Amino acid sequence: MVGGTMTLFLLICAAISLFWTPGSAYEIVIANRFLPPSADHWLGTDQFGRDIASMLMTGTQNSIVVAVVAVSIGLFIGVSLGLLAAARRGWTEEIIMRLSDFSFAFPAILSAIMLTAILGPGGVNSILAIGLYNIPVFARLTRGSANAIWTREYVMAARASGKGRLRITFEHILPNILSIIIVQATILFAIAILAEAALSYLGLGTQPPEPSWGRMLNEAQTLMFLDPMQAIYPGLAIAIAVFGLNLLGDGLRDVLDPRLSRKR
Amino acid sequence: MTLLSVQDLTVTLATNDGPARAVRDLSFTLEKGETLGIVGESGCGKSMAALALMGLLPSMSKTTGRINLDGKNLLEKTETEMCRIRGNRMAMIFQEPMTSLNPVHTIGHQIMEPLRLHKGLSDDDAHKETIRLLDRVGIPNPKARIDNYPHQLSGGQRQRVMIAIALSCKPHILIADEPTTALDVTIQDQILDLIQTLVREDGMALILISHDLGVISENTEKILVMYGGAAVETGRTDRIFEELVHPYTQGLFAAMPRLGRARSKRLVTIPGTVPDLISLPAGCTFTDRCPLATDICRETPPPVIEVKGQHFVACHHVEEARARKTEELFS
Amino acid sequence: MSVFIAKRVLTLIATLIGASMVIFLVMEILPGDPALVILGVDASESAVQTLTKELGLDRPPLERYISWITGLLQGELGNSYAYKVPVWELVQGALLITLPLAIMSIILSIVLALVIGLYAAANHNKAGDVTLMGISQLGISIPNFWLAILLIILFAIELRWLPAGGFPGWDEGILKCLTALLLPSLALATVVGAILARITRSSVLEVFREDYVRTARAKGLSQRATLWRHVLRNALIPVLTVTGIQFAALLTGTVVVENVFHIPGLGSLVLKAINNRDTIVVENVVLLLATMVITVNFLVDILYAVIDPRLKAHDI
Amino acid sequence: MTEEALPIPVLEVRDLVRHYRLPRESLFAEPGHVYALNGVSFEIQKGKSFGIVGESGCGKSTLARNVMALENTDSGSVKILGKEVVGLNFDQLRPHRRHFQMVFQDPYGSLDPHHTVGRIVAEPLAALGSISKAEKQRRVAEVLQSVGLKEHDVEKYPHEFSGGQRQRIAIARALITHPELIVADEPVSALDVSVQAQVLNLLKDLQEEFGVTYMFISHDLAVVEYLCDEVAVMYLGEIVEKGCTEDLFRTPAHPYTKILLDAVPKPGAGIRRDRIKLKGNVTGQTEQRIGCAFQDRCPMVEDICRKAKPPLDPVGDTHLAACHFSARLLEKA
Repeated sequence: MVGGTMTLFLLICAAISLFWTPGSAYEIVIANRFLPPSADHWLGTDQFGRDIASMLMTGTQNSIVVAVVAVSIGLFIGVSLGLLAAARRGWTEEIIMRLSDFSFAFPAILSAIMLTAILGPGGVNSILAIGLYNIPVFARLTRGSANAIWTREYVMAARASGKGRLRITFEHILPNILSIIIVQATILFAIAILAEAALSYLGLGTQPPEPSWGRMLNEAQTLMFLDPMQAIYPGLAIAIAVFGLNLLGDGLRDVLDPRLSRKR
Repeated sequence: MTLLSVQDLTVTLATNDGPARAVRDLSFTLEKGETLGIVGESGCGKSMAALALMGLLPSMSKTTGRINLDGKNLLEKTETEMCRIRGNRMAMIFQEPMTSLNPVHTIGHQIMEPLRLHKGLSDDDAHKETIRLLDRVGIPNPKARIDNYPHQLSGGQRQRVMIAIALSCKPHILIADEPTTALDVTIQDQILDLIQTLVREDGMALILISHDLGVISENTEKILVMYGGAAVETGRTDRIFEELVHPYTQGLFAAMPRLGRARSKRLVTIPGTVPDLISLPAGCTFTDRCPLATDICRETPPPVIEVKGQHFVACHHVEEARARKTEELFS
Repeated sequence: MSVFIAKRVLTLIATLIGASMVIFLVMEILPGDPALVILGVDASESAVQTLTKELGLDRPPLERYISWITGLLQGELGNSYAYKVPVWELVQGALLITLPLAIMSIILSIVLALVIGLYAAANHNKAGDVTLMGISQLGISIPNFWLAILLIILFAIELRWLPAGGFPGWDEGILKCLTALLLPSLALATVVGAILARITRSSVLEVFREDYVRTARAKGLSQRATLWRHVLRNALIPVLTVTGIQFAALLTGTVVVENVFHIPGLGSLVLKAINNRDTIVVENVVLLLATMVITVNFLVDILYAVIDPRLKAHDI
Repeated sequence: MTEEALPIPVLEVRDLVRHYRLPRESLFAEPGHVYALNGVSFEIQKGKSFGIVGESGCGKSTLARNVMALENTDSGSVKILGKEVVGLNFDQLRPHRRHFQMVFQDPYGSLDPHHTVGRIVAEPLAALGSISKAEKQRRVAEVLQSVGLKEHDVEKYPHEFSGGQRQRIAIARALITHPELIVADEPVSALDVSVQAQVLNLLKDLQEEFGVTYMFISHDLAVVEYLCDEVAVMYLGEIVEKGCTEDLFRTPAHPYTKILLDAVPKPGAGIRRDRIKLKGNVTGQTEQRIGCAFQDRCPMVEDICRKAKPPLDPVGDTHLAACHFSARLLEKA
C-alpha cells in the first residue's frame, strides 16, 4: 500500500513536470545562485541559480523513462528466452543458460562502461547497458519458475489432451509465473533507477542540460563544503523512488503469492 | 501411578480466518508398556495432539487442559525443563523419513546428538552406542553407515535411523506419527515390526498415530478414534473391532476397501467432507454427515457413554447406532 | 564429486575465455584510432602508420587477440596509450587498493547480514525484527554513492573524525590506509549487507519450518541450539548464492564509490582511461573486474559442495 | 474366421522397454541407467478394469506415461484401439488422443489454479478440432453432472473445492471426449478413506454407464481388488504375475504377490500374526541382473533363480506367473 502510494506520487510528479514546474530546471540565472528555500524556490537553487525542486521533478521523468525502457528490454527478451529454454530443454536450454551465466560477469555498470567507451556517454547507452543486464536476470528467473511449472501434473494433463508446447506455454506456464515476473520487474525497476543514477553520477549517463538525479549529486558533491543540503535532495529523491518500488514489490509478492491465494 | 494422563486437552490455533480448534477436550491415559493407537482422517487433530504432548506446537497456538507425565503437568513446565524431557523421557518419530533428517549432517552425528545432550556421553562412548543402535534398528554394516548422509539411504533405512534417534535415550513414551504412511507396504511391515519388537524389549509405552485402521488394529492394545478434533470412540482394540459403535467409526470401517471382501458389494460412503475446524457446530462434530443426527446433536456436545467394559462412545444416539449397525447405517 | 569440480573448472575457463573475447570484440568495434590518440590530432599520416605498426595494430584481429591473451598470462599487458607506461603498473597500483576495499566491504556486509538477519529471525515478528527489517528495506533503497556523500558530510565535514577522501598509499602505514578505506567500505557494505540480512532472515525462517528442525526439537534441543546446529548451515546456502551475485554489484559499486572518495583504484583508473580513449587500459581493467566476478562465483559454487553433501553432478 | 469377429483389445502393450540414462557420477565411470521398464506386455479388453500394482520404483508410473505417449519409448509397441502410438509425433497423435485420457494422483497439482473448472474440463476437447461454444458448454455441463458436480461449478476455481471434489473434476476432464480408455495413476491414494470410497464408487458407476475401460495403477492392493477385473503385479520393471483378480488374490502364484498380500495390515485381525517377511529394500533399479528380478529378496530363492530368468508362463486358465516354483506355491494354497 505504502509502496504503491509512493510509486504513484512519483509518477504524478513526472506527469506534472511535463507541463509545469515551480521554477525552471534549465534556465541559468547566476544572480539567483544558492538561494535558500522560499515560496518561489521550494528547495532553493543550485550554483547556476536553477530551481532544485523543478530539476528534481524533471529528473523523475528521466529516471522513469530510462527504467521503463531498460526493464522492458530485459522483460521481453529475457522472459521469451526463459520460456523458450523451459519449453525446449536440451541444448537450447543449455545455450541460453550458459550465455546468461556468462553475462552475469558483466554487471550493468561494467557493461555501461564498455558501451560508453565505444559510443560515448549518453542516456541511450545507459538504457542499453541496464537493459542488457536485465535480460539474463529475467531469463534465469523465467526458466527456473517455468521448469517448476512444467513438472506439474496439470501440464502433463494438458499434454495428454494433445496441446502443443507453444500452447501450453501461453495457456499454463505464463499465467502461473506471471506474478513472479511482475514482482521481479518491480524490483529491477528500482535497480534500474539506482543504476541510471550511478551512471549519471559518473558522467556516463544522461548528459547536460537534461536534469538527472545522479548528475545533480555529482555537481552537489563538489559543493559539499559550501552547501551540503544540495547533496541531500537528489539522493532523497532516489531513495524514495527505490524504497517505494521495493515496498511495492514486497506488497505485490504478498498479494500474488500462489501459496497464499490458494488458501482463500 | 499412571505414566501419562491427559485431561481435557484443547489446542486452539490462530489462523487468518479465526481460531481453529484443532483438538477439543481430549482425555486418555497411558500405562507403562501400553500401546495406544490414535486413528482418524486428515485434519482430525491427531498430529496436533501428538505435538501438544511434546510441547512442539507452533507459537501461534494455545494449549489448555492437563498433560500429566508421572503426575506432573507438562503444560506448566518451562521450555528448559521441556527440553530435558523431549528426546529423553518422550521421543517422537515423524511421517516423512525423506525430510525429517538434516541433509547436511551424517546420520551418526544426528543419532549422537541426544546421547550427548541427555546422557552426557563422551564422543567415543556416543560413537560406540550409535553403532549399537544402528545395528539394533537393522541397518546393515553400521560401522560404515554411521558416516553416511541421509540422501545416501533409502526411505525405509532413514525411518530406521529416525527410530534409532528416538530410542537412543530409552524414552518411557514413544510417539509415532504416521511412521509408515510414506513407505511401501512391505517396508511398512518391517518398520512396524521393528517398532513392536523394540517397544516390547524396552518396556516403552507407544502412541501410534495413523489414518489406517489396519495398521492401528494390528499394532495397538487401545484405540482412540478422533473426528473433528474430538475423541468419538475409545476402548480396547479387540473390543472396538468386535463392535464398532460410533456412526463415524462404522462408516470409516465400511468405506475402507479390504482384501478378500466380496467384490460385488459396493463400498459404503460417508456423505460430505470433514468439517472446517474454524466453524465447528456447538454439539457433535459429525452432525452434518451422520445419518442418525437430530437437533440435539447440533446443539449439545454428546455425552460419553460406556458401552461395555472400558469401551466409550461419544454419541447422543448410542443405542440406535448399535441397533442399526446390522442394517448398514449408511446405505 | 570429481565430475562436479571438473565441470565447474571447465565452466570457469570457458567463461573467462568468453569474457575476454567479448571485451576484445567490443573494443575492436570501438571507433577512434589509438595511434591518433597517442600522437594527437595533428600527427602526420606516416607517423600514425608507423605507430600503428609499432603497436602491432595492423595485424589481423585473431592474431592480436591471441597475443593479448598470451601476454596476459605472462603478466605483459602492453603500454598505456595515454601515459606511455606499462598497463600492468597502473593496474597493479589500483588493484592493491580496490581489492582490499572489496574484501573489507564484503566481510563487513556478511558480518552485518548475519548479525541482523539472525537477530531478526530469532525475534520473528517482534518489535526488533520489524524495526530491523524496516531499516534494511531503507538500506537497500539508498544509492551507495549518495550514502558515501552523506558519510563524508557527517564524519568528515561535520564531525571531522575521518578523512573526506583520497588514499595515502600503502607506504604510509596500513592503519592509515584502512582508515581511508573505512568510509567507502561502510558505504558499500550497508547496501549489500541490508540485502544479505533480508535473505538471511527469510532463509533462516524458511529452514525453521523444515521437518528436520522439528526432529531436532523433538530430541530436546533448545531453540538456540537448533538454530546453531541445524538451521544455520542449511540456511546459508541461499545466502551464499546471493553473496555471489552481490559481489558483482559490490565490485561495480566500488567503481562508483572510489570516485566519490577520489581513491585511485580500478574504478578511477577505468574512468580516466575512458576519458583519455586509453582503450588498452579499459579492456584490461574490465577483464580484470569480470575475472574477479567469475572467480568469486566459482568459489561460491565450490563452497556449496562443502556445505551441502547432497550436491552431486546431476544437481547442477 | 473373419477379422471383425475378433474383438480388438482397447489397449495392447507389447515388450515395452524404457531405460533412463543417469548423469555421470564420476569422470571415469560409465553413466548408469535406470531400468524402469524391461519388456512389459499385456492387453485390456473393452469395458474391463485392469489393475497394475507394485511398490514405488517398480515402473508403474513410467508405464502409464508411456501408454499415454507422454514420453519417448525405447522399444516395444502400444496399440490403442488397434492403432500403434509408439513412434508417432505429437501432432500425429493429437486427433487420436480423444480415445485415451488420464487421471492423475495429486488432486491439487493436476488442476491449473488459474483456470476455471469449465476451462479445465473442456481442455481435452482441443483434440477434437474446432467445435462450437454452445456444444462445448453442453458437453461440460453434461460431464460435470455425471461426476456429481453442479452445472454452476464451471465458473469456480479449483481452490474452492475439496480434494475429493477436485478428483471428480479431474475425472470429468478425462471423460469429456468419451474416451474408450482411461489411464488412472493412483487416483485415490491422496484421498482420505471416506472420500476415497466416494471416488471409487464413482469410477465403478461411470464404467457401468459409459462402458469405459480402465488401466488402474495403485500401490493399494485392496483398492485394486475392489475395482479391477484383472490385475498385473509389477516388480523392477517387469510383470511378475498376471491374472483375473479372484485367482490372483486367492491363490497367488508368485512369492512376491504372496508377500505383498500378507504385508497389508487388516483391520480387526488382532495383534499381528507371523508371516513371511521380505528381506532388504527394493534395490537394483539401476542394474540389470541375470536370472529372476526378485532373487535378492525372495524367501524361496534357489540356484536356478540366479541363472535362468523365469518366463511369464500360464499357471491357470488366465493366470500367468514368472516364477520357477509357481506350481509349488499353488499346491500349498
